[in-house]
Amino acid sequence: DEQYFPLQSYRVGPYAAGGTGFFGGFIDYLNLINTRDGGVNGVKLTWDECETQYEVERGVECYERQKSHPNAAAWNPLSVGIAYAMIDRISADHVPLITVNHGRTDSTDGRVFPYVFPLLLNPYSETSGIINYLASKEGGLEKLKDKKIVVLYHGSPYGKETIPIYELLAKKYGFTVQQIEVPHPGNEQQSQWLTIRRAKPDYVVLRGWGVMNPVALKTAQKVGFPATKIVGNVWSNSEEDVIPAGDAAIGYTAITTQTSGAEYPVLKEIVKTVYDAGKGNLEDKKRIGSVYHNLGIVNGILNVEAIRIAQAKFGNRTLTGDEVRWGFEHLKLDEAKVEALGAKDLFHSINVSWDNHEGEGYVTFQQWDGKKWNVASDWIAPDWKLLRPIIEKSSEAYAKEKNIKLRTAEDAESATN
Amino acid sequence: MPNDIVLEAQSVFATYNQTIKALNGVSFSLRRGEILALLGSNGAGKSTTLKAISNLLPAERGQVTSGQIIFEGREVRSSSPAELVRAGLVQVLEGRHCFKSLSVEENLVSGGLGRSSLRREIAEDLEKVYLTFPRLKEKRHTSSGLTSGGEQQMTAIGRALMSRPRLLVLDEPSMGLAPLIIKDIFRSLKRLNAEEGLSILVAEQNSTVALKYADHATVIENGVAVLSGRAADLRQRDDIKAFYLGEGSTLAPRRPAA
Amino acid sequence: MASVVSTPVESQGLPRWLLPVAILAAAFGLVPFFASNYLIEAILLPFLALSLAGVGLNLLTGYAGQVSLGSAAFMAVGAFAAFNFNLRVDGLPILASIAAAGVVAAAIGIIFGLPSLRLRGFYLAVSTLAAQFFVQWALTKFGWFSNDNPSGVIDAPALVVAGVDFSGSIGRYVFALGVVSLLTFLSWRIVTSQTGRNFITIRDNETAAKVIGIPVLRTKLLAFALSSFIIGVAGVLWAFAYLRTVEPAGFNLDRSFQILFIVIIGGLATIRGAFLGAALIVVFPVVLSRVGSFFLGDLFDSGVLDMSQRIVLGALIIAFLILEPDGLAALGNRAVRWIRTRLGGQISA
Amino acid sequence: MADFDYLFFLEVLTGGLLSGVMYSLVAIGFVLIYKTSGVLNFAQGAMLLFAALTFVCLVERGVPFALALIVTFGIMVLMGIAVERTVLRPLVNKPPITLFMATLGLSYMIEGAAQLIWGTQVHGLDLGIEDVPFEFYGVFISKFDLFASGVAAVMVAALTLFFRYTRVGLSFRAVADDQFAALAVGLRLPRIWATVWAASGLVALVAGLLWGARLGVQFSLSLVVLKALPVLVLGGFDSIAGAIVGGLIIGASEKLAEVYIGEYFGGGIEGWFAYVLALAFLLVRPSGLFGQKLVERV
Amino acid sequence: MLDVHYTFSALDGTATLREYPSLPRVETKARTTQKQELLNLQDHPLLALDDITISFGGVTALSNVDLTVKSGEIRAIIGPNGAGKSSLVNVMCGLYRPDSGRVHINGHSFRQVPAQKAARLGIARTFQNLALFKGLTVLDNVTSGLAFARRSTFLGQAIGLGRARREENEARERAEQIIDFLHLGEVSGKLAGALPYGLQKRVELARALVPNPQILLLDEPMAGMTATEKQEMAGFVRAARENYGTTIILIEHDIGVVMGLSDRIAVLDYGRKIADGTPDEVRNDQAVIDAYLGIDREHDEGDL
Ligand SMILES: Nc1ncnc2c1ncn2[C@@H]1O[C@H](COP(=O)(O)OP(=O)(O)OP(=O)(O)O)[C@@H](O)[C@H]1O
Ligand SMILES: Nc1ncnc2c1ncn2[C@@H]1O[C@H](COP(=O)(O)OP(=O)(O)OP(=O)(O)O)[C@@H](O)[C@H]1O
Ligand SMILES: [Mg+2]
Ligand SMILES: [Mg+2]
Repeated sequence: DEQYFPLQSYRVGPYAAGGTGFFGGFIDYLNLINTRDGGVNGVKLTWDECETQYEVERGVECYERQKSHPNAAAWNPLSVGIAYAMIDRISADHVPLITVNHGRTDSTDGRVFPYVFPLLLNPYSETSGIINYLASKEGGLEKLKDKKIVVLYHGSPYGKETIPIYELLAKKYGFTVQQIEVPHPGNEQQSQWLTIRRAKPDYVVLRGWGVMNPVALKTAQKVGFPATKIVGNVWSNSEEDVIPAGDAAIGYTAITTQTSGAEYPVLKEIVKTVYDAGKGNLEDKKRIGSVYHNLGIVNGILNVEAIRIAQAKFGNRTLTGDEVRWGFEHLKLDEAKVEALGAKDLFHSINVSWDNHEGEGYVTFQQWDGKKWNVASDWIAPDWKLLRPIIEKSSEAYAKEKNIKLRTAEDAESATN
Repeated sequence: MPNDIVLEAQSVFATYNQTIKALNGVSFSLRRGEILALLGSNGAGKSTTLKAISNLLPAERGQVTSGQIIFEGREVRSSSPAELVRAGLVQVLEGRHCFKSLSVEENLVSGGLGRSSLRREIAEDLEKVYLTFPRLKEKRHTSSGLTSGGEQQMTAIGRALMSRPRLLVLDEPSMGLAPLIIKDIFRSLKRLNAEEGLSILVAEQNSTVALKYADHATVIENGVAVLSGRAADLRQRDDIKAFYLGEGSTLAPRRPAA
Repeated sequence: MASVVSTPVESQGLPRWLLPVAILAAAFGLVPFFASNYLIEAILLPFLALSLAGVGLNLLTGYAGQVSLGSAAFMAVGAFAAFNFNLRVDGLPILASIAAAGVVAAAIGIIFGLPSLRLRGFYLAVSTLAAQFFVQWALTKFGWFSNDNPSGVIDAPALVVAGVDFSGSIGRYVFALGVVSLLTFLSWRIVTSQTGRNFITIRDNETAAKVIGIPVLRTKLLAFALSSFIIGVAGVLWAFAYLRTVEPAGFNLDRSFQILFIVIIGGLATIRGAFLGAALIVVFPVVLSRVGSFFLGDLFDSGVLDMSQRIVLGALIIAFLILEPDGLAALGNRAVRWIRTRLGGQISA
Repeated sequence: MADFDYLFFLEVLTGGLLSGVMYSLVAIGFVLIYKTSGVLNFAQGAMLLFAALTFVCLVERGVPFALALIVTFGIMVLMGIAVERTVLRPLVNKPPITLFMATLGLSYMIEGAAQLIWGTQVHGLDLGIEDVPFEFYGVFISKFDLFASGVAAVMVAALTLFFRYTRVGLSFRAVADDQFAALAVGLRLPRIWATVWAASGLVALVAGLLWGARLGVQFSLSLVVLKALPVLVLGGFDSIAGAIVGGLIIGASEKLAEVYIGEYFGGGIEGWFAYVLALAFLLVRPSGLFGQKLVERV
Repeated sequence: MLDVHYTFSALDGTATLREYPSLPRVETKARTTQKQELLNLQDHPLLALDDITISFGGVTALSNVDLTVKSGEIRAIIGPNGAGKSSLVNVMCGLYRPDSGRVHINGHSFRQVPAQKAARLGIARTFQNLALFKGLTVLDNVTSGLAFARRSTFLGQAIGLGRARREENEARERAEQIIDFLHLGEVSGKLAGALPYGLQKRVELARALVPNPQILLLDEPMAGMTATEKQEMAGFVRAARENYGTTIILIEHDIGVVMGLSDRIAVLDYGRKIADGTPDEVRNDQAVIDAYLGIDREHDEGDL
């Protein structure tokens, strides 16, 4: 028996650094399970990679190519564009699509999107998490009143997605928010930062992407805005985002769902069983334990555990995509379980249900000291209750547009072979 | 005296695009200090022959498929056009080909650059060219693309002279020039020919002039050299008179004693 | 006079229309029954959409001689316009939405074509980048275009024409093929008519065209309009028939270059060149990547393979340009001629 | 406008001018090649990436700074020669669009090679110049930007002098005008092209280092050419002085536009504003500020 | 010594000058009435330049040039290189705008002739430097000469509506007639750009002739041709005038051809008109001899 992971990876092009880290971590973890445990309950994990260069149509080509392979467990493209193009297709093919930390916010609603899982975090909860963090720094949500926050966002749909949420939270907590766009790709930000300096905000939230991040930090330094007052979002939180900025990044903080570092038991095991055996995926060993690598590992844990949970119900054999979907919908890893997996403090916990596909992930914040990230906060919970109605409104509209019948809990319980 | 031969073409075949045959065996030879005229009607292959001599065919997607062209003992195809210019083989292209955005004087200077002349030499040569073509001196600072057709032709010839050629190849130099200027040019060429031993190969439609100044002539038809001989002899032939000189065009043709 | 070694393709043997008709018959009659899902979804659909875009750009660049680097923008305009027509005008048939989208793209094309009245060559080419960036910006900036989708992504509506649903993969293929065939046929008619010749006259010699009385300005704008119309419809196919969901970022500069590649590799000023070029540009990377991962997948990771493919693709493009600057279409002609002469030689021998 | 913040205006202006110089640095590389081939070299961005990546990886492997600089330059020269041999020479006398496509193919190859050899990681690059602002009459000015401007000024001066006082400039223009005639006149196209490509490799190296220090050395470095294109259009494709002046104008006006009129459009207009500005300008002067006018008559 | 290789076709009969077929007629009403008028207005200038001055950046290319062209005549303009001949033609067809002076054409008076409308005004021209559409076949080049008269839209042409089809057929037919007339039938399917120079010139003439223009401006149509070919061209020019009364303005450096062909000759030098008259008058004008013709050929034979 075997369970297959089609990997639409990208190791070339503008986002190669993220791709190599993430898919490296994912593969390392799958390797660990195979080598150490002989697979998941005897079911071997297999995979192959198809290069997408982060381009949608290459992702689609990969999808069509890889889907002919039997026993697919789940798709993990790590690209919003590709994920979008796959939603119709995977819904027809009944295989789950995992968009960890990214993807369509309203796909959190499992009633409308049975096969899509934006695990751990979606853009809305991310926003709420950031505001909660800033509040904790100020000493409580009520202290946010009359504070001024600037959001510097990437000029793309991704960057703009959270604009209404910031507005909403600003109204709710009484702070002012100014949202400033940086045109893609973001290699010039002089005017934006001059505007920021003039606005004298208490914090700047950086909702960046790729090269925009180091340039933001550098330009902030250039206009004399302190990095300690800048908070990055989940796509502005990697080593690749700060290293090019050099000293300008010291003191910069960013949100994350998984901490960096190689000290966690699961990473040590990976180093021991995978890298020391010469099977490690990262070419540059220094990148072991980096943010993207650890995200890949966490993603591996989530995928593998979903299979394990589904096996408990359907038997220790190769599962169908729909059965794996069931596994994801019962993916509950509390802190004890996370510790048992050797990932204590690597990530907090997850609690996915048939209608909540995000799983209420906790976030934490890391600060860059010029060499590495240091944890700078406790695990923080976003305000899920506040966000849920907004998400449902959006997903219901989608359901209406597409004539999708809302799924019920019973529908979710059954899984086809 | 084989050494006496500056340029020799031996049954040259050439095609464009590997499909269009333009030359089907052109042969002729040119002695040092001589003027050879190539005659032939439209599309006969004169320009192609000349481009083959300067090894310029590849740049027009053409190639010599067989045969040899020997310039002073070397096969021209194994030298780059620039090396040929440095060796003294310079061509005035059909259709002027001035550097349009360069001024007339810059065009002329560029001819000197081709053989890496010294500044002083360039200045001297410029004066000589201006002496031959006073009109150019008046226009020296005008972009050559804006000058008149004849002025462009003068510029092109002047530019070639600037590289102090030993074998000058001219493709229809008289085109678009006023009669007086044509006469001037051919006279100057003849003078250079006489004084400095300059060898000249000229393709001309204006056969009257060509045959008048040339020592020898070769007639090309359909890419084949069909007739060659001393210019004076050719001038006497009725068929040549009829066809190329336009004299007594209704003369009954006579078969040659081949 | 020079003699051509062998005769042109058309002048002997089978009638000219036979080949296109045979291809069309196969495309409509055989492919839907025998092609795998992979072939349709991953190869044929993008091939059709890009071919059509190539045909459109060829009108402008190949025939009228105006280089444009903003084709992807017009694809985007087409896709988003069709989406909005379909969404906002109740009961508008899908074909009408597509045609209307083409018209919108044509209108935008005319606006961005205005500089061509003064600019030439690379100055014009670079100025068309303004369209590329402006359109992408506007579509991202104003949520209205994507019906306020938080991610700026549009989803394709069902493709229902006269009660028949073309939303399945074969259906979308047939739909796209129908649209492409129709527009290609019309384009072919146009380029062989006086309008097409007018395009070429302004490409080859604007002054002469002006003096013989060809309305230069009008012709240029017409070229922009027609080309943008077709590219816009190609954008609709890309969005509705192929990907089913697109975001503005999908129509970026790389796409514009891809279309330009198609036109030049295929052959400027030939309609079939656009198809040959698109075939090469769509199929070749896929073949390379499949062959690469099949033979070398165990030795190298996918990144190394892909970078090597990039190098190979670049080298191939250069090699093509050197071997046959007139594009695949000309290369094809030459091959056919070569075969004919060989065959002919054998038959007569 | 009593409350107009002049200081702020001045600051935006200065920042814009300094950014503009950075654009110019990239634009000059284009100019060099346009001057001799009449084409836009689309591989300029890839060359920039390649040069910076090579340099930074050499330094990271312990090669001393100066040596790395020399070695990288050497590699760029070799690349120039190789490009001439394999691409330009066989494509002599072909229409510009063909050559343009070839540079696109070239950019694929160079990008592929760069990443294949040096990997796809993101590198930081520290040139040892502090990027901290100092205050000058209330205006913050970045030392790094000043340094970059100095480098640009030196480069422009050197190139201008080179073109003015050597005859090379003349042969460049001749080659760009009519390659066939240039061949016939005896200009050594191979040598000229190789020189120019090597020179633009040097420019790519300098621009790559300065931009690399700003952005980090990574794939996105190749995108800075998009900033240089409107500069080129404005200044004229074939004018070094134009590249500088164009850069200053574009830099300043794009920043001022973003700050002062951006809000009316909802911000983020920098991406296209430069192009629209350049376009508007071209309608008045179709060959840019300093570009050679198209010479045509019948 | 004289070597003859292979065959020399100039010698076997093919070289004799061909008989010229008469120029085919286009049956249009406008044409016949015009012809009627032409007969009546024989003496009125069809085209007149009135005190034309034009300069380029300080260089005066034409200064105070007057010129009249009578309907149906062949009017030559000669002069040294750079005298302003081409500029004069460019003024006539609207490519140049004179600094001062006016152009009168067929009763209309212009400061600058609208170049776009020149074809409609009945003006056609050829260019000194070839200006063919290299990417079109000879037939298409010639057909394009009639493009200005098209009234069908691109849509009509694409779908093939009645009018579009009719226009297309008429234009083709007319173009083919002209092509036959100029002996271009053999190359009619070839791309114009690949033809030898001389033939390209002839294609240009065909393109100019095809709309059956009232005024035909020829800027060195015979440059780069052999004597025979020149005579052939001269024959075409003459035939065009003979058959239609087309008024022809001819720039040419071959004095023999000019003298034989033209009714009146204007001579330009340094932008001024230095002589104007019949061939005989011009031939013997001392100013013309000094500036352009030089001393007679026979006399300088010796100083070679
Ligand atoms: N670049 C080219 N591509 C294709 N065919 C060409 C090319 N140049 C010339 N030819 C063909 O080669 C043949 C010989 O042409 P060539 O130019 O050598 O003739 P020519 O004797 O110089 O004629 P002309 O007196 O008109 O200049 C012609 O039939 C012409 O069509
Ligand atoms: N567009 C222009 N810009 C600048 N100068 C021009 C322009 N047109 C013509 N001239 C100048 O005007 C003068 C006359 O040129 P024109 O072409 O009319 O001469 P031409 O009599 O036709 O000579 P040729 O017999 O050599 O063709 C020339 O000296 C030319 O340089
Ligand atoms: Mg010739
Ligand atoms: Mg003239």
